[in-house]
Amino acid sequence: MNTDNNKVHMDIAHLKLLFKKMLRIRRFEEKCAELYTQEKIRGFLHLYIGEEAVAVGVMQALSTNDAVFATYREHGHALARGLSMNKVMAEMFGKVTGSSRGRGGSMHIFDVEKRFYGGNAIVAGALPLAVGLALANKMQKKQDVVVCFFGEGAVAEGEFHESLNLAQLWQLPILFVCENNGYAMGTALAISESEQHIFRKAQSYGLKAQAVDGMNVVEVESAATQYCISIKNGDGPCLLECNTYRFRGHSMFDTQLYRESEEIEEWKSKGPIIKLRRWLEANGKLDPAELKTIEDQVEDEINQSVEFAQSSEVENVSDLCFGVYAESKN
Amino acid sequence: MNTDNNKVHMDIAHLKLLFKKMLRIRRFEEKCAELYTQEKIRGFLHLYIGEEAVAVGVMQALSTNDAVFATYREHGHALARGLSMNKVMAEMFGKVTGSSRGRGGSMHIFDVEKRFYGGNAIVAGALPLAVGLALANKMQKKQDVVVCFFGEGAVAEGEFHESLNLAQLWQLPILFVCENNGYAMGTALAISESEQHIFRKAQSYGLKAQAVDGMNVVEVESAATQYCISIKNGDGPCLLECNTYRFRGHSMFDTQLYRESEEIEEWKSKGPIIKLRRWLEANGKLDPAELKTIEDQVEDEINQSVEFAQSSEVENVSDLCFGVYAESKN
Amino acid sequence: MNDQSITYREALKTAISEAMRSDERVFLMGEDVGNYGGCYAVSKGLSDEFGADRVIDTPLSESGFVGAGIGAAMGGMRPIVEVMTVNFSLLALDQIVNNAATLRHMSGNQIGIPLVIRMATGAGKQLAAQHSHSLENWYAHVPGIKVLVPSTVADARYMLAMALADPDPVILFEHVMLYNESAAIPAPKDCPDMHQAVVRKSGNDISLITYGGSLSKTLEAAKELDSHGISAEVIDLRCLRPLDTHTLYQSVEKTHRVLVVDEGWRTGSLAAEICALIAEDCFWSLDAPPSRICSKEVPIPYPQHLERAATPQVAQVVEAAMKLLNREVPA
Amino acid sequence: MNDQSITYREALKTAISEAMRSDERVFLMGEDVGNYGGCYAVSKGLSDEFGADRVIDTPLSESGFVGAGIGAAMGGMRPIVEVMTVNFSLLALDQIVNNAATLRHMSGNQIGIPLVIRMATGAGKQLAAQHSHSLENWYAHVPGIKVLVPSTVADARYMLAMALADPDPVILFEHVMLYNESAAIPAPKDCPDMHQAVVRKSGNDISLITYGGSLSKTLEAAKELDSHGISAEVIDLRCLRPLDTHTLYQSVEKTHRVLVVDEGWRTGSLAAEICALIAEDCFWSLDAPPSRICSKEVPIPYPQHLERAATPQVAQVVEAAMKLLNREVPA
Ligand SMILES: Cc1ncc(C[n+]2csc(CCOP(=O)(O)OP(=O)(O)O)c2C)c(N)n1
Ligand SMILES: Cc1ncc(C[n+]2csc(CCOP(=O)(O)OP(=O)(O)O)c2C)c(N)n1
Ligand SMILES: [Mg+2]
Ligand SMILES: [Mg+2]
Repeated sequence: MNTDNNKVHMDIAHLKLLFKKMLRIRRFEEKCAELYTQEKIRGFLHLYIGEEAVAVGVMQALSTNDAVFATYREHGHALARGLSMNKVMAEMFGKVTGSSRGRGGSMHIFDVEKRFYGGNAIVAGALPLAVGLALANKMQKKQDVVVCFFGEGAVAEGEFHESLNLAQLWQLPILFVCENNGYAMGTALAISESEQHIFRKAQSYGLKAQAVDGMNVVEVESAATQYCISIKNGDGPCLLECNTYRFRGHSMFDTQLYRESEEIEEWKSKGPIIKLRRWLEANGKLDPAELKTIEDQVEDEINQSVEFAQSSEVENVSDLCFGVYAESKN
Repeated sequence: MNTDNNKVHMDIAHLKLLFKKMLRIRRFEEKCAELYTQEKIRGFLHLYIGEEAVAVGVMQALSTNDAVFATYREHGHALARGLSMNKVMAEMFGKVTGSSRGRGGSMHIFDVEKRFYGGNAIVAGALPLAVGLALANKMQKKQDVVVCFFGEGAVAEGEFHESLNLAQLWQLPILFVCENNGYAMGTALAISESEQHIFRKAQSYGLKAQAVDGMNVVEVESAATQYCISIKNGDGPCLLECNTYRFRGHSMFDTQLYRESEEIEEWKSKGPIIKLRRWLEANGKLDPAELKTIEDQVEDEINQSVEFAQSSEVENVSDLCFGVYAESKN
Repeated sequence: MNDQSITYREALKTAISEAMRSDERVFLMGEDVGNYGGCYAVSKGLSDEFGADRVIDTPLSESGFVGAGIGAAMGGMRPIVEVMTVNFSLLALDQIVNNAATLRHMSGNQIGIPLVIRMATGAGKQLAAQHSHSLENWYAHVPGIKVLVPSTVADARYMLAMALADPDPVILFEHVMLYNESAAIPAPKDCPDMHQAVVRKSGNDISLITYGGSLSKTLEAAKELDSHGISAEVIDLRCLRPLDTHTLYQSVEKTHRVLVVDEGWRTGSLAAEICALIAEDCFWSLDAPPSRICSKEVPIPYPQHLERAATPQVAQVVEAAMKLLNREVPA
Repeated sequence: MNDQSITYREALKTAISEAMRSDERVFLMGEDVGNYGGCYAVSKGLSDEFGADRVIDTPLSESGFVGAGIGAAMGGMRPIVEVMTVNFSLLALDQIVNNAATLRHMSGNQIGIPLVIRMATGAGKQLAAQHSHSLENWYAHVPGIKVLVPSTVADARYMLAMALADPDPVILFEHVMLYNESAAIPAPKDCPDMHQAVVRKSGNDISLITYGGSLSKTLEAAKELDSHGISAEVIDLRCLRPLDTHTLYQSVEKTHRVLVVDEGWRTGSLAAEICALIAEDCFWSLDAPPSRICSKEVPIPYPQHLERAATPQVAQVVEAAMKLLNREVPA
């Protein structure tokens, strides 16, 4: 993607890239769901299916030195940020070759080289951290942006409030991305917020903020790009509210009593991947052969990652306490 | 004070009552400062001097069954709410005749009969409690209002955010009163809030909110009265921002390096007591004799309270653990 | 009462609905207790019976809604507040410690907080370092609150009512590995008072003291010890604050040896308190050092083999007990 | 170094300014550390020297700014975060326990948090139940962090630099009654490593183990015991996590008796951990039960006589020590 006079130009190649990135996440997660039922992946597994446009769109706007904080629903973010799929899959398996040596599992994927700071399973727990990293950047006169993803459920936590105030007060280089999928577990937004427009809440702290269609990857990318430019420009923090939906349950345990299947189906028909695919197809830019090639490439990568994870070793029990402190036995 | 068609009518007698109530707090606190230097009162002592119009104005709007939560700067609130001065003074002395049997001291004055729920020394710590009491009222279909006082410093805490959201979401009968005296200890509002109009912050949650001149007791009373009517009417929570100033340091330890004495002097000249006295005098409603009578009555009451506190007993050491649990030795 | 088996989860639900039916001041509040049915499905269906006004889904605001629970208790209600897990309760700890635990004393006994806070605790579900910890000992440290740990289905069934009848704040811990356990329920009169520790198996050679998720492991270890000819007494603390030292001391006076099994991290664990108490008060009865099996000092890791290695296991208990009795440990 | 006396407060300030001068990554952040000069006046004047960008006055947002300190440490800075008192630190506990303490392990050793958090602790100033508690033991329970307690002016002067040099998060507790204490400062090389416990007075009859605000009381008690012909050894723990058990055990092997003095509430106190450790590991050396003097289990009350009664005092230490030695306690 090129930006010119703060305007975003999308060409077909770029759109296809976005499509492939989203598809890669979708297929990866579908595989994870399968592996979960096979008990290869354990613990909690929170699928990002339906929300891929948010991670993919936002990550497009970032440079190598920008940093990312995410939630427990972060496989998509990790992949979009460029972590190796092998490492991510191995982490899901709890293997020593995983991105966190298997210690973290699906909720705690880290890759400091990619400036991917997890993977936080305390709702709103990463916001203050992201503020702090942005403060460090500012103090060190770095232009890098810190992006912090969180769900709309996190907005009710005191940490949201404290973090937005600090970020704006100190004019920090941070982009807050609210993934508004309408539910926090089984709690609909109307039950958790008196003001349901999250971007308006952010505006009340003085942040630049807007809501976008989180099912439209192009819209997400271009809004994130504008904001990152503004942030790097020193114009202070921003918040992007991405309206989206998760097609699956909150985690693999969720029986989804709290919503109607019609609602799910309706959102599915507006999904980010199908939307872009249809547009490309309708405009004659994606033929079945090419689609097949993409699907095959994605499938290959996923199969390889499963193979890699399966065949990897687990950490030795004798190294249980590795990494509790810096000096712990390596 | 009478209210009629939601309009407040003030007559001279009422104004004099307000004047006396404020003066009573002022003189009480001046005495406390003196007693503190004599080491009769220990611990922290946070004087309310300069802010009397807020407590007095708001309390006027309340009925017997309404409940009050305050901060560590709450002697004024306690007196305005109608606690016996003897009990309050004895509490400052740590005597068993004090409102909290001396256990709490200046920061923890309680009187459940007066529905005065303290006295909380964790900044913003009382807000969730007040929300809970309002919830109990609502669940029990009581029309009573819960009033919660806090400083503008408390607004940055996550508890402010969580409490306002809950109150509005659940449409609770609660009046938040922000005593905006411009400083949290030595931290000026501009250093602590990106949005410095507290009432606007409240509006962003959907609360009815406004700012008033906290040095004008009439203005405070009438705004609080309107809000209490609205709340009792079932129209949801409100927030009243009272702009005021503390003439003394944060506590008796404060050397006040963070502000200029000119600023203090300027505010003093706009003080709530002098303002009302001048108005009464200018309109020929308060002659020196009457003023002297009021001053004398107040002084008498204070002297008696000191006498009472001095001559009271302290709790037996053997009763140290009284009141830790309900069944603890009485 | 019949003797059909029910699960720990169902026992809790029965207790909650019973309380709500019999006392209209009782209500349930917490994240996802209503529409979702509770993160561990304890309250599934309750909102159908009692409505959203008495089974209140709160926003993600632990400090706010726990504080609101305290305030509601001050206002005459009898709230049951669910915090999903003890890990998240840190966000509400200020409200619990600085308000719930202090208000009665600080107000000179004017204010009571008849509040019950339920939370899940413990490891075993591979939920890693932000979802698996056991901090019951922290709560047991705080004067002004009481701490209960139902470790059997029967206690899950009856302890809540006792907690609700208490005039002070009670924290109730539910170990995540217990929810699916099932058992038949005794008559209410057979459930000991909530303040009492209970001898779950009597024995003469060593006292194994435990609570919560470690009880079943400890009982299993006791069984194995039996097969080695060692008669272990197993005590379930049930109430971590106040501690029923009488029952503990009685056991130690009989067995002269004690091993505490506790899923908390070792340093500063509740097990340390038990060992310290026994060392202090039963010193002359002891024939061996008071000992403990706790979790390793590591944030609980995700993979199953490491999670197991981090937390107390049956084999460790057996081995430690045998060592204390100077028996050779079988390979 | 000269041997002029300075106060504990000045020692801390010197340590902070020295660190800030020598390493531009170091900064100080907290409520009122700048314009006000610190609630206990530790940082008075520092903002004049270093400016508001390195002596950052934060809003009242404990969770927010402690979390921001963690994030800043991740970002290459060396933050010193001041939380006014341990009582308020409950608001930041989630950040400390669930982030600072876990991130290194949870990320497979990728992330380090070289962060120092300073906080005041303890009673003695009649600040009542929301300002007077001691929760050092809670922090000492948590793997992933370290806990230091400078109880002398020299330690106040030198421990901060050691804490800042540590690659992991360190919590530093300053007892409120120490700020005005003064003493001459030794040369830096004479300050033992932060992980070491130190024998503050050697003796043969009993080991008195303590830390923080209780050290001076314990030393006073030891002096009084001397006058009764009892030679007490006084050990200052200094580092509550990890514990220097070696020094403790050495002392107990010599004296065979131990009394722990700890201002925390008794149940689940750090003193319990010390007693448990010693009971477990030095059992056969002990000639008397390991014992402890702690605070009474009550939210600290305001009046002076009750505050004193609630917290450990010299006379109690003397009496308990004499009892452990079977000496008659003088009336
Ligand atoms: C502090 C805290 N409270 C509760 C939970 C349990 N929990 C995990 S995810 C979740 C819902 C969060 O919803 P949202 O922020 O909207 O993110 P989403 O899952 O929809 O992506 C809850 C309640 C938690 N992990 N942390
Ligand atoms: C949670 C918490 N943090 C810090 C403190 C220390 N403290 C006491 S009062 C205060 C300033 C509060 O300012 P504000 O809310 O404006 O009230 P004011 O004192 O001006 O009336 C601070 C920082 C505290 N008591 N509680
Ligand atoms: Mg959501
Ligand atoms: Mg203020």
